[in-house]
Amino acid sequence: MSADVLERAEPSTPPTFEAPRPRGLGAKTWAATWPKLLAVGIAVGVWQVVALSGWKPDYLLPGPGQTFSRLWEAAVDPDGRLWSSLGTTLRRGLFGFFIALLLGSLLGIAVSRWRVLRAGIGSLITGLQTMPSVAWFPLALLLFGLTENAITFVIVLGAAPSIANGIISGIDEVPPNLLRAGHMLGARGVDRYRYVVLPAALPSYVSGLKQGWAFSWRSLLAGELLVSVPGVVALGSDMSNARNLGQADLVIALMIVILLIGMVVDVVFSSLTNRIRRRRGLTGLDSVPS
Amino acid sequence: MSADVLERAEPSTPPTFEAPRPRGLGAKTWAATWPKLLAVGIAVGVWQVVALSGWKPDYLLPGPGQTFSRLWEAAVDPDGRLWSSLGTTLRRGLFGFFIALLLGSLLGIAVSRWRVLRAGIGSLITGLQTMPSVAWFPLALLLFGLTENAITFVIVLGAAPSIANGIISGIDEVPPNLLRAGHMLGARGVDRYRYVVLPAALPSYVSGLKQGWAFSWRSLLAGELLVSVPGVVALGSDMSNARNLGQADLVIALMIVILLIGMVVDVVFSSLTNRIRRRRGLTGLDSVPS
Amino acid sequence: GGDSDASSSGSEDGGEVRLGYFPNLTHGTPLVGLSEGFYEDALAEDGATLVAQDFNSGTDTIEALLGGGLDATYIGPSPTVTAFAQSGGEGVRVIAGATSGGAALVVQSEIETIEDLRGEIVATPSVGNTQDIAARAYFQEEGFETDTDGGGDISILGQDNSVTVQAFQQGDIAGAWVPEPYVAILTDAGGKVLLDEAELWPEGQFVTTQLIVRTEFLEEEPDLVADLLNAHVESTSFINDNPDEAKTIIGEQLLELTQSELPAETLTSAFDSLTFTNDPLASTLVESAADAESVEVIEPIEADLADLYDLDPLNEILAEAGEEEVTGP
Amino acid sequence: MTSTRFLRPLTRSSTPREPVRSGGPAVTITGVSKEFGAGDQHTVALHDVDMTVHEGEFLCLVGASGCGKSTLLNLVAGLDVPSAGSVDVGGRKVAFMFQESALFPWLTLHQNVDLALKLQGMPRAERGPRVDELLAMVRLGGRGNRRPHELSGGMRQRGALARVLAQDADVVLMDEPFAALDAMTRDNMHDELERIWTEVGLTVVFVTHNVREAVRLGDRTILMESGPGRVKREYNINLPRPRHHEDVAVAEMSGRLTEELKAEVARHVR
Amino acid sequence: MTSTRFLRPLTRSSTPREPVRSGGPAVTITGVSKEFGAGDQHTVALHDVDMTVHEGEFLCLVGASGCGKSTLLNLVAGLDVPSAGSVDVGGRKVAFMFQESALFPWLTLHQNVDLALKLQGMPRAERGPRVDELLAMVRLGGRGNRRPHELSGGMRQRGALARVLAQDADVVLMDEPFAALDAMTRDNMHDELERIWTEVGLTVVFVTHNVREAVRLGDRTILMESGPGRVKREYNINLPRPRHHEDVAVAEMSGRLTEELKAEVARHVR
Ligand SMILES: Nc1ncnc2c1ncn2[C@@H]1O[C@H](COP(=O)(O)OP(=O)(O)OP(=O)(O)O)[C@@H](O)[C@H]1O
Ligand SMILES: Nc1ncnc2c1ncn2[C@@H]1O[C@H](COP(=O)(O)OP(=O)(O)OP(=O)(O)O)[C@@H](O)[C@H]1O
Ligand SMILES: NCCS(=O)(=O)O
Ligand SMILES: [Mg+2]
Ligand SMILES: [Mg+2]
Repeated sequence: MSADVLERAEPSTPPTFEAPRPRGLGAKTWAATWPKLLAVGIAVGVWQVVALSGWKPDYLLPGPGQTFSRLWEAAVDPDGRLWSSLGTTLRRGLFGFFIALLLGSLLGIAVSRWRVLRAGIGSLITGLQTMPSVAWFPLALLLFGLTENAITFVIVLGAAPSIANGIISGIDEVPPNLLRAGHMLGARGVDRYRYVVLPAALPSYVSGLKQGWAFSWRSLLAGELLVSVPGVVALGSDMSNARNLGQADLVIALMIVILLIGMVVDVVFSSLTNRIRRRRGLTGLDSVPS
Repeated sequence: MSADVLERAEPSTPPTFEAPRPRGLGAKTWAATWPKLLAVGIAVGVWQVVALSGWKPDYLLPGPGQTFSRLWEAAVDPDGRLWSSLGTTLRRGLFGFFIALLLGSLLGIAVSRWRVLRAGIGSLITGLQTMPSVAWFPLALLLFGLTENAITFVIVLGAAPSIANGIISGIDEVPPNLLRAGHMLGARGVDRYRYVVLPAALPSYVSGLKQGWAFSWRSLLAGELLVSVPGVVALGSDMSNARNLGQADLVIALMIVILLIGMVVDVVFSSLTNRIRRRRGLTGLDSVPS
Repeated sequence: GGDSDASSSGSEDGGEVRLGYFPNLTHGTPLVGLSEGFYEDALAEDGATLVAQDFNSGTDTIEALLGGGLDATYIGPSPTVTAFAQSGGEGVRVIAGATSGGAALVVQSEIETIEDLRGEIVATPSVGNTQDIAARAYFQEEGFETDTDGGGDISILGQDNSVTVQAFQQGDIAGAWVPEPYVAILTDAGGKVLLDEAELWPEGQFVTTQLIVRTEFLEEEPDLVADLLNAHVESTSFINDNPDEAKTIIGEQLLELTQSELPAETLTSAFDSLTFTNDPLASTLVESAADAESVEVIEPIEADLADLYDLDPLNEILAEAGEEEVTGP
Repeated sequence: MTSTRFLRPLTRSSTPREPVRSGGPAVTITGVSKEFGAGDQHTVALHDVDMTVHEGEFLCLVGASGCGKSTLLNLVAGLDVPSAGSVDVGGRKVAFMFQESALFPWLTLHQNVDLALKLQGMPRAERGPRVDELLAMVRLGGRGNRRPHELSGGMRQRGALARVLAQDADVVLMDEPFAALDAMTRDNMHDELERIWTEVGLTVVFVTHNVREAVRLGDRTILMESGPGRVKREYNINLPRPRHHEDVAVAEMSGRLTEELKAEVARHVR
Repeated sequence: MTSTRFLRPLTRSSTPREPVRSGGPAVTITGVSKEFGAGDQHTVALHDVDMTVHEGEFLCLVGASGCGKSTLLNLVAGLDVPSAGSVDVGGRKVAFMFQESALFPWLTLHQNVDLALKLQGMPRAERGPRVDELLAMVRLGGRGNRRPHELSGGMRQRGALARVLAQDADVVLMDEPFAALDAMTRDNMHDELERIWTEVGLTVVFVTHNVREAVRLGDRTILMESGPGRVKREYNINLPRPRHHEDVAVAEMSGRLTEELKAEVARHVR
């Protein structure tokens, strides 16, 4: 009925520790880069093989060589037309996206906030989201005439519903225990959104913004066919002209440009969400051994 | 140092209870319906006022009366053109969406699963998503000629990246504790996805599908504006013909049809996510008094 | 329609005149006129400035014009008719012709006769477009049935010109009834002209592009309209007097606007099939509209197409210049 | 409820006084029932519960797992509405320390506590020192820059305690607040909680499974029975304060209470 | 590890036998350290921990909140990798009952337990009765159709226990499994756990803050010290089984152990 109390050796002094140095930036960058290079390598390789195989004539399917030299020409062209097209389109895209961001977020918050609003127009948001951008052209022209605003209008109508839906679903998935904790802390009304709902919904919101950006950008390229502002060149109309004149190499070159922009946008948004997620311990599949 | 033990009256027999009857279906339906009716009422009212104000001539901005009678005519037209267009477009849309669903989900799972794949093509997915559908037409025609498959191809390329991104972000947000629990239960490899990752990501995945549907549908209508398959009528080409022939009332009528379809799709997806969420106790803002 | 918004009616003192055109060979007149500064110079005399606006689609252009976002534009006959009919004969007026000719039915090399097209696909730019109507009317006359859904003896598909070019190159379609420069592009791609639309018209002339204005603009700003017409006539003369230089200018302008360069031979061949003229060839438009009704692409037009034309200002200018006057339908 | 209340220093060293059991009711629960679900999911969590918590009282709730304790606290907090009956807190400000910690994962520990102060309108300059004081009190000084997922289970619970105390509420509901703490740390927390309760005149409703803890802290302990949850008995704990977990009197009374509870629970165990 | 192991009935009434303390090591922890973060977030959670858990042993871990107990279990479970040293479980199947329940919210209670069986390849026909048996054992019979959010905190913990037992692992890690249970229910769970441990010959590593619980259940108790987490002392609990929570011997030994622990902890409290 008595215990053997086994005494163990006791370390004499508490040990001291040094913080480990974080992993080198170079190694990190390389780990993120080589798979991309490999992917590009494979894609270009396959393309080259298909092109060389003579499956289709090269005016229909130009090879990488021809396309890249066309892209290079356009890039180094002294009148810088590609760059100014790109500049115009990016500026419009960003501007439209930010307006859509604003309106979409407000709309999403409002709809998630008021049950009646959700019942009334919740579904309309998806309805609007499925409307092809060309359907808005007549209205855009009526409201804004031939101005950049007409393009912005088309972008906003294309992207805001997606952003609204993103924030609504983010808010719907906020864990109830956090909402309840916030409520008990006295976060009501605007404070509830500011301090609880929006921060909690942030990761899904930000990853939803990628969808919003995609909608903006696609609406924009469609919208640029609608209005060309005099003296201003833009990617959307360049693309349509290249298509109309059957210049397959230029079409592909412009597609590459669009892809690259999309990828840059992805890197920005993804690193943002990753940072947000990691800070709150949402390490996804990294939390388990694979 | 002693306690007053206060004895309280003890209920003689444990009470029995009847389960409450669930709230009437009628009342529920009505609560979901009246705000929609009100919203439609307001929208049509404003439209009517603007139309009556003579701000724009009615051949540019027809009023609701004219538009709805046009819609009605089209709906009851004995040759059923509207219905067959609708049928074609819906069939294409659903078919393309399901293929996109399949490919997008597999792609998303693969990218979330393998770190190298994510580093290699993760950003490409968003890049593809931002590609306007028209850019794919040359390739679609090369691969499939002037067939329905060309249209399906464009839908899939338009929607699959969005679906993939949706599932990736859903998976990234699965709470680590559930992943770890699953791991300890022995859910590895495919089982991990089947029993843990996918069920956990389901609510955000399903609400992300709305975005995927919107991309499919818009790509589809954009595609139908460009390409027609002989002998087949479709909503997209009807829309473009109506615009080309200056039939503003028909354009708006078709927009209403598109909106309605989008809203029906929303109701389907939303009720699905809501059910999924409620079953797991994610009651969103309903969990706190407002 | 009433547009009381001063900022968009564009003709205050020192105001703007907004002129639309397409970056397209058949719009050689505005391309040359803009490049040479004819429009700016003419408008400057009335203290107005020019805002030139390029478009990709007739539909958008018409929506912009009727909506008050544009004062005048170069455009093809079918959008003109659409706008006129849609607005109950109110919205637009043709004030001059610009181009004639330059449309043809191009077919794959193995097609020898119209009969060979039976059961095949022929593409047009879009349902109800000028070439589409010409195609339908012609095939109907030749005894082929067609419908707007692409059914019938010959499938007529209205589809984007870019799709047509590729589909033709791939052999997915047997032929296409298209305007320049697509005639030239398709011929380059191994096609041949089975029928030049010019053969169907008296003297081989039919309207391809014309200058139209908003009716309101015509009524409120006769001086500015006269300025536009002066520049227009000057540009037409320039092209006809210096065809080689004009061709070069047009080529440069197109490259500037579209970043895509037509091969020189294609440009030349297309250019040569066009006639630049101030005559709107009104009767050909009226006939085309009648064809559109008869092939049931459009509903019967209630307004009188004679009201579409207001050629007096043009004729005044032509008279002054000692050129032959033009007539309405 | 005045805006200066939270300025009252917790570290003020005052002689311990007897609890402010003014006798006025702070929380009145009358005929409360709570049901969940329908059909074969139907559960009666609470049936006809009457309970009064007095102003300044420290009330402990004990009862079998699943008997409705958390449900009852939810109703008092206003987070849920009773199926029948009424709950009245007379407009008092209620704070709630949940059974699971519910710290905000996007905020550091420091920011979590700070937010509670900010939401009461405390000026920024005063908040910093106050947060540090609270964190030191729960023995988390120097951990303020950690996020919840970087803390151990017991640390999160202490963080939640600091956040609840930051709220400076009139009524504090605590749902097994110290379940994840080792004996030493728990004793510390008991001392701190008792001190604050005495000084500030809080009303506390404290759910625990640890009878010794109830005897250590409470003025009164209510035993709930389950299936459905009802008030079964109540016990006044008339031991003088300060008490200690190791006091013989505390141990003895805990023993007696445990016996009684076990007997009660055994009679009704489902 | 054979596929028939889980068929062994838990309800088989066998005479309690002395624990299978074969002496062979089931878990060997050698020189393990674990650090988190960098810069001013840097934390040394464990430093140079050596520990052996014997086959069939019931080992309890006690220590101050935040001393690294959960971290250690994570390392044994293979959910995390040590910064230094090694952990060897000799290919044994390890089950883990987490400090927070981690039931799957998309499954009912029944399905949660069922999944554990399914993932071991038990045929469907056998699973149903087995799940019912396990749920009855944790006193949740009839609650199988509830989802986790419809259960009380203690019910969720018991559900997690049923799920862990369903796994039929060789080594079971339990992180404060009974912290949210009332005394009665906890005693029941103790009895059930001890019975299964005895019958099946499990190896158990059991984290608790309740010394009485450690004495009630364990063959051996290890005291960890914090800042950073290290093994401080260990105590053999040489009391004969069956033991009961209320046994005088258990109470007495708990008292002594508590004293020692407090003294230890007090010396190193941060
Ligand atoms: N949202 C809910 N839906 C359905 N049933 C619920 C819900 N919340 C609680 N219950 C049920 O109500 C009863 C009381 O639960 P409660 O959480 O109040 O118990 P508790 O006394 O806090 O138990 P514990 O000590 O285990 O935390 C339980 O049977 C539980 O299953
Ligand atoms: N993911 C992490 N990131 C950073 N620090 C961590 C992490 N996990 C644990 N820690 C730290 O490691 C130490 C040990 O934590 P652990 O959870 O193992 O404690 P514990 O002994 O289980 O405590 P408790 O009894 O409170 O649950 C703590 O200081 C904690 O802050
Ligand atoms: N009409 C444009 C369609 S989409 O590319 O924006 O989807
Ligand atoms: Mg509870
Ligand atoms: Mg722990």
